[in-house]
Amino acid sequence: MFEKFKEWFTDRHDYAQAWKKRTGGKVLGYFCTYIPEELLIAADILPVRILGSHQAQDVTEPHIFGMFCPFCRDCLAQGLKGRYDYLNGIMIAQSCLHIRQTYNSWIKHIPQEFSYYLYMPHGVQTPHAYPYLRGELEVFKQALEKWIGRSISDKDIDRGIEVVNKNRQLMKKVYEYRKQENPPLTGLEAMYMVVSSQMVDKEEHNQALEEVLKELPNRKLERNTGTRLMILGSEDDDTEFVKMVETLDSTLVVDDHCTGTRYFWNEVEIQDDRLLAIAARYIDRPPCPSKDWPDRKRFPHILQLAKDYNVQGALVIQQKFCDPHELDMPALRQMLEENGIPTYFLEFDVTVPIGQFKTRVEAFLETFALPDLF
Amino acid sequence: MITIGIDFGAKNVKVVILNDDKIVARGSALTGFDLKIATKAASEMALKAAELKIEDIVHITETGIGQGSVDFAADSVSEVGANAKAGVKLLATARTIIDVGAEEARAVKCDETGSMEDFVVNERCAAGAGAFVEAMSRALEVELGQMGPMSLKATDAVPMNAQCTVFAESEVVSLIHNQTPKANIARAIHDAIAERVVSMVRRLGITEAVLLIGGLAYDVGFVDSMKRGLGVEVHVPEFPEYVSAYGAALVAQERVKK
Amino acid sequence: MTEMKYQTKPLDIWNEGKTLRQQYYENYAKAHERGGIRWAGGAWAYSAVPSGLGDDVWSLTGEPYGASVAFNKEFAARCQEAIEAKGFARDLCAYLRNYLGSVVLDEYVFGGEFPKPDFMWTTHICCSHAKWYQIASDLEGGVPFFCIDVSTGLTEDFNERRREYVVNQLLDGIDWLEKTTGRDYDDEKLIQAVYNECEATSLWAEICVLNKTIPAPLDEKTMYSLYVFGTLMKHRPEVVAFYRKLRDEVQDRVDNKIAAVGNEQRRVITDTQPPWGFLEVFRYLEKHGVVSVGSLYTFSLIGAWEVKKDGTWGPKTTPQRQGIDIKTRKQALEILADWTHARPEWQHFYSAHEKSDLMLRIVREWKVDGVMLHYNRGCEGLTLNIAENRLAFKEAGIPVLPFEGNMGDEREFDLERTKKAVDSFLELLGVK
Amino acid sequence: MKMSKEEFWRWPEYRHTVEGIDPTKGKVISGGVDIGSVSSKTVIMVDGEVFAQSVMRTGSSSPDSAERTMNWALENTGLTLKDVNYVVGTGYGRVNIPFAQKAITEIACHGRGANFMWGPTVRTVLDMGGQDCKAIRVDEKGKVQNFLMNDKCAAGTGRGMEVFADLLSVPIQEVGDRSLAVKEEPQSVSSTCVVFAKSEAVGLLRSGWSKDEVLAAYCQAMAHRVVDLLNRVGVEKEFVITGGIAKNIGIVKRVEKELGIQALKPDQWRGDPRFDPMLAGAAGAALFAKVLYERSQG
Repeated sequence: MFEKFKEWFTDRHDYAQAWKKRTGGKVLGYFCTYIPEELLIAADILPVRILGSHQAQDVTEPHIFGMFCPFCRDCLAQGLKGRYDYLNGIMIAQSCLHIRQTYNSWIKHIPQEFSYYLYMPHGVQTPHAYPYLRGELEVFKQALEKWIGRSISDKDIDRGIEVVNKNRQLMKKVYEYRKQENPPLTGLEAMYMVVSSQMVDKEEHNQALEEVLKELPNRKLERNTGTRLMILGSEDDDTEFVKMVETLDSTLVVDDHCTGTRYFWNEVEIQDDRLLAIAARYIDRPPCPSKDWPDRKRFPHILQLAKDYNVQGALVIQQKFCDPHELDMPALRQMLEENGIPTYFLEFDVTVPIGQFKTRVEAFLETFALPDLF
Repeated sequence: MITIGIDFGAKNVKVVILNDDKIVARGSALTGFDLKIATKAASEMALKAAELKIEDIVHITETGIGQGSVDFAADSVSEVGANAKAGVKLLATARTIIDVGAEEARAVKCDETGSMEDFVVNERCAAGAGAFVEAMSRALEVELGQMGPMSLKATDAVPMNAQCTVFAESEVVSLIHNQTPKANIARAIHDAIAERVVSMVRRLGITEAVLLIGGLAYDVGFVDSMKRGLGVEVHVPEFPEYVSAYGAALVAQERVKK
Repeated sequence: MTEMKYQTKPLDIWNEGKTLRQQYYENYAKAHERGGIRWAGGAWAYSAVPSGLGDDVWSLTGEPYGASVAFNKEFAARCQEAIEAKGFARDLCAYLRNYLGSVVLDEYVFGGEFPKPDFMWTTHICCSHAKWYQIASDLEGGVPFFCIDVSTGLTEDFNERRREYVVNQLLDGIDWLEKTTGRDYDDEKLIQAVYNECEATSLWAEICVLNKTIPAPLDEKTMYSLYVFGTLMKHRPEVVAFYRKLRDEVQDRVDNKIAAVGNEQRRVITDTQPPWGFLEVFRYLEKHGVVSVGSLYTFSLIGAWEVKKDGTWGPKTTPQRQGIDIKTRKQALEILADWTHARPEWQHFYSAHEKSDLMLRIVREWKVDGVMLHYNRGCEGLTLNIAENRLAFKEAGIPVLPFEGNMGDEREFDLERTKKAVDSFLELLGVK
Repeated sequence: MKMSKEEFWRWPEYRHTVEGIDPTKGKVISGGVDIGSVSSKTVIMVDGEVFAQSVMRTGSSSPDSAERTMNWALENTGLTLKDVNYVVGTGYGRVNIPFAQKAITEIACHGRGANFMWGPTVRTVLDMGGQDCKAIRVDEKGKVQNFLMNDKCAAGTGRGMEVFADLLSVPIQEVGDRSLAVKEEPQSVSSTCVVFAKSEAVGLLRSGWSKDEVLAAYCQAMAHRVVDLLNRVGVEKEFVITGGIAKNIGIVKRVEKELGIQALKPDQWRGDPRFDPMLAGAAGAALFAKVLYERSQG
């Protein structure tokens, strides 16, 4: 039932090139999920999130200092190895320093027809962020129009908003099923679903979601749900790790990843000023920690997720050297543990040593699930 | 004119005696206990082989020593400086000389006269290249000399984390426990080091011809991994671990002529 | 080593600088005893703005405090272990760990307990900035904390709308300051602070320009202890006076050919904050007649620059010299925002080649032979794009030596390894 | 040209049978097999008392190592594998031990084993193995309350020590004592990671530091890394150290000094000097095996 998503996830490059041939449209690679997808769809562009390949590589050291996160180096390696040569353009919505460096090296060494650095504000808790981002989206829209050689009408934008909002609603409905005592889908399948949405045509993705929602009610998995876990932290599209965790008599029932709920949790609320509506959606969405100040808005949101999906424990992962998440980590773990949710911390690299991590996760599960042998 | 070059490696002290442009003797001793003893042992070994006495030596230059004690020799030269000088002597077309020892790895770019144009040293996360192979040979219960030949018999390339030797070690342990064939593990180990060394050389830029020196150049598996990683032919001179000492001896001659 | 070519003389103003710095840290610690108030924030905070609350308002800027902790190796190790025991990662900003460790230990590096600020006032441009004071606020029992988002891009992009975003936050900030401290805000004091800040930062650039001369009147390791006042209180009159006096003394050294390094034969520049242990490497370089004449970091972390009519880099013309008479609060904030967002040291947050071009300009105009890039594990903000900067120097044929270290956590600086790399670099410069 | 290579990294393997226990009289014979990244250990218990044990180097195949260490433990005890009612496997290679009925992680086993070896007052267990180190908090029954394992930069403690001993040509058993033979503690080398510490320490050797000072600097760096882990999990008395590195007095003393807490010595409670801290994991596994067997008999 989720094979389609897995296929899109695995053959992302083939899909994008086939889409180009089929539609004659432009494909735009992007970093970080604060980019306004609504406008790109309005311009008939296929937005494709650039992710790593989880393979050791030796091409990025001349460009990025080794102590920057493995994710930003892995992403740059894909560009330098020519795996994204089919992209017509590339953009970034400003968030953390590390991925910004990947964008800087990319535009310097891999020629692009179109490149754009969107000054997404960090001050998402000041009211002045709304008019500011609205202004930035206006400038971005003009740059898009110049690139595609036509204007983007309000009707186009409404269609863009409608398609992306629908995708968000449908994915949220699928996530609802994960609240059940024995969820009819695994954490791995959910990851394939959400991440594939970041790299394929949203209308096709919506159709696939509709079909899944038809079959989910009567789907029964021949596996023991076991311990209900939540997974939080930095960018994480490591399906190998998630697969391993769910072989240890446990299930990942919910997450707070930008490859998960943070990507689709809130919708654009329709209003006349379309750009302001889009700006508000990205300012009010569950924030990346680099923007979560002066107050920590993430924590009550995460606690609510943990309660709604009645989570028993939390795996808190982080890309090595990832400052935004490292800075939130102590307070986040304390908050969860004070609310009765034990946590275990893991540091990710470009490849994850499954042997060692299996021991750590298994031992974590033993602390509250081991039969009484004492 | 007879000069001596001394190279203080992490594991071994190497000595080369040069008569004009002919290497007359080589000597080596475990750095182990004490630098003075090790240097004396290595020099005596070389002098005996060349049937010479210390008095016959016109000038001694060392390399590999920090700015600390320079009391064995008249002066010192950096390893990359020595490698550049020796590299072009061993292979006239050599323009990139890569030196991988027990602890450190470095590379130098030079012109046809052997003068240095640029150099790189391994990043901290990539330290311990040579020692890593030895530690892993114990884990695989394979004799160190066999690690290279075995890795050439690999049937599959197992990718391994390239950023840190310690973590690569723990991944090897996982491969052992998943019964991955030894040949494939041996290759994964060599590829892991080669990736880090190639990563460093890319900072320098790869200008042919490439010469690989240092203790690990004996390991045919590592040389093969380096060829695949760099994508160019990799030349290995005779006695690769003596090249820095040979370079120091050459520099000693230049300094006397000046 | 190499023979002396120029006359050298220590700086007369040196001790005056030391006392000025001691006073700064004492003023903060004793603020309450003297009936004043105190705030903590980043060195890049709009430090001129809290001055409107009165003349008895003292600050403690985090990064220079982190550097002072790092200088005391034993105390720094205790701070780092204290904050790491609370679960904070070892690869976080070293200044942040030193500061927060000092708070957790409740020990002020200059003696006594850690003086708790009345409020926190900072800006956010690097990932650690806002979170630093969000965490400090928790650790110190909930100190009120206000932070302004200044991540608005390159100077050339700082248009009307982006400036309004910053100025609106500053205006909200002033209302917040009044509410938090219960004091009325005096726009006159703000205006005077803006004039001071513009003059002080322009003066520092003027001093750096004097280092274009051969021989260089100042060496970079001395400049570290001089530019620091710009990171403490660039809005204070004492700093303006100090920099005026320093400018005159350096001008005098130039006129009388007094060199920082008597045997100067090669000139280099560096980049990012140095590990304290690196001062020994500077001395080693000087033995070989190699002097560091500065860096984009020492020049423009606080210096204000503009391209002059003749196309070279010089001090930014102050509002005073442009004959601007600041009347209102909003006008003062707009001028301060334009002045602050023109800082060269902020460009690399958005573009790799902007910084490379700035550094190549310094190599040209300061007649530099080689560059030493500190791949600083303690500060990801300033090492952003550093590898691309290195490539730019290689393409321009300029010898460049990257070396690894950490400006605030000496456990990560291997002096022996660095000295060996420096030896090879000196061979490359044809000095050894 | 390679001189006869004395292997400085090799440590002594051994087996042992406890006198005065007759296994045939026992109701339950349970086994614990701990296949670590560097060493493989087996403990055979009769009704929860240690009867036989073996410690050896892990080979390149874990099922092999498991069989060899189990057979060596059983050697001339009169028992064969069939006589062992229940076996629990632990450690890296726990998943492919053919004759183990259940696999439990080394964290739970070291927690239980430490409780068995040093008694119910133990609250904090530091297990420093070949590849990873673990800081474990246990209750009075030895049940794990909370634990932390090293992050990447602190991995390779045991193996790192072997490589270091070999690099400096110092027999591994002597590293601890020699590292304490220094007049005063040298200035610490980087403790960010064992590889940095090693390359930095070797660099110091070449710039004139004495052998003992370099060993002291390395042990100190490793102790820092481990204390950092302990502080994060929070140390509560009584504190014990298990795993191979527990035998390196150079590390143990420095960890104790920095923590300000003394670790209970192995012989302090059981009065039996042969209770090797390396066997804590295998002992814990054998105790779990006994309970699991009794539970399976209903």
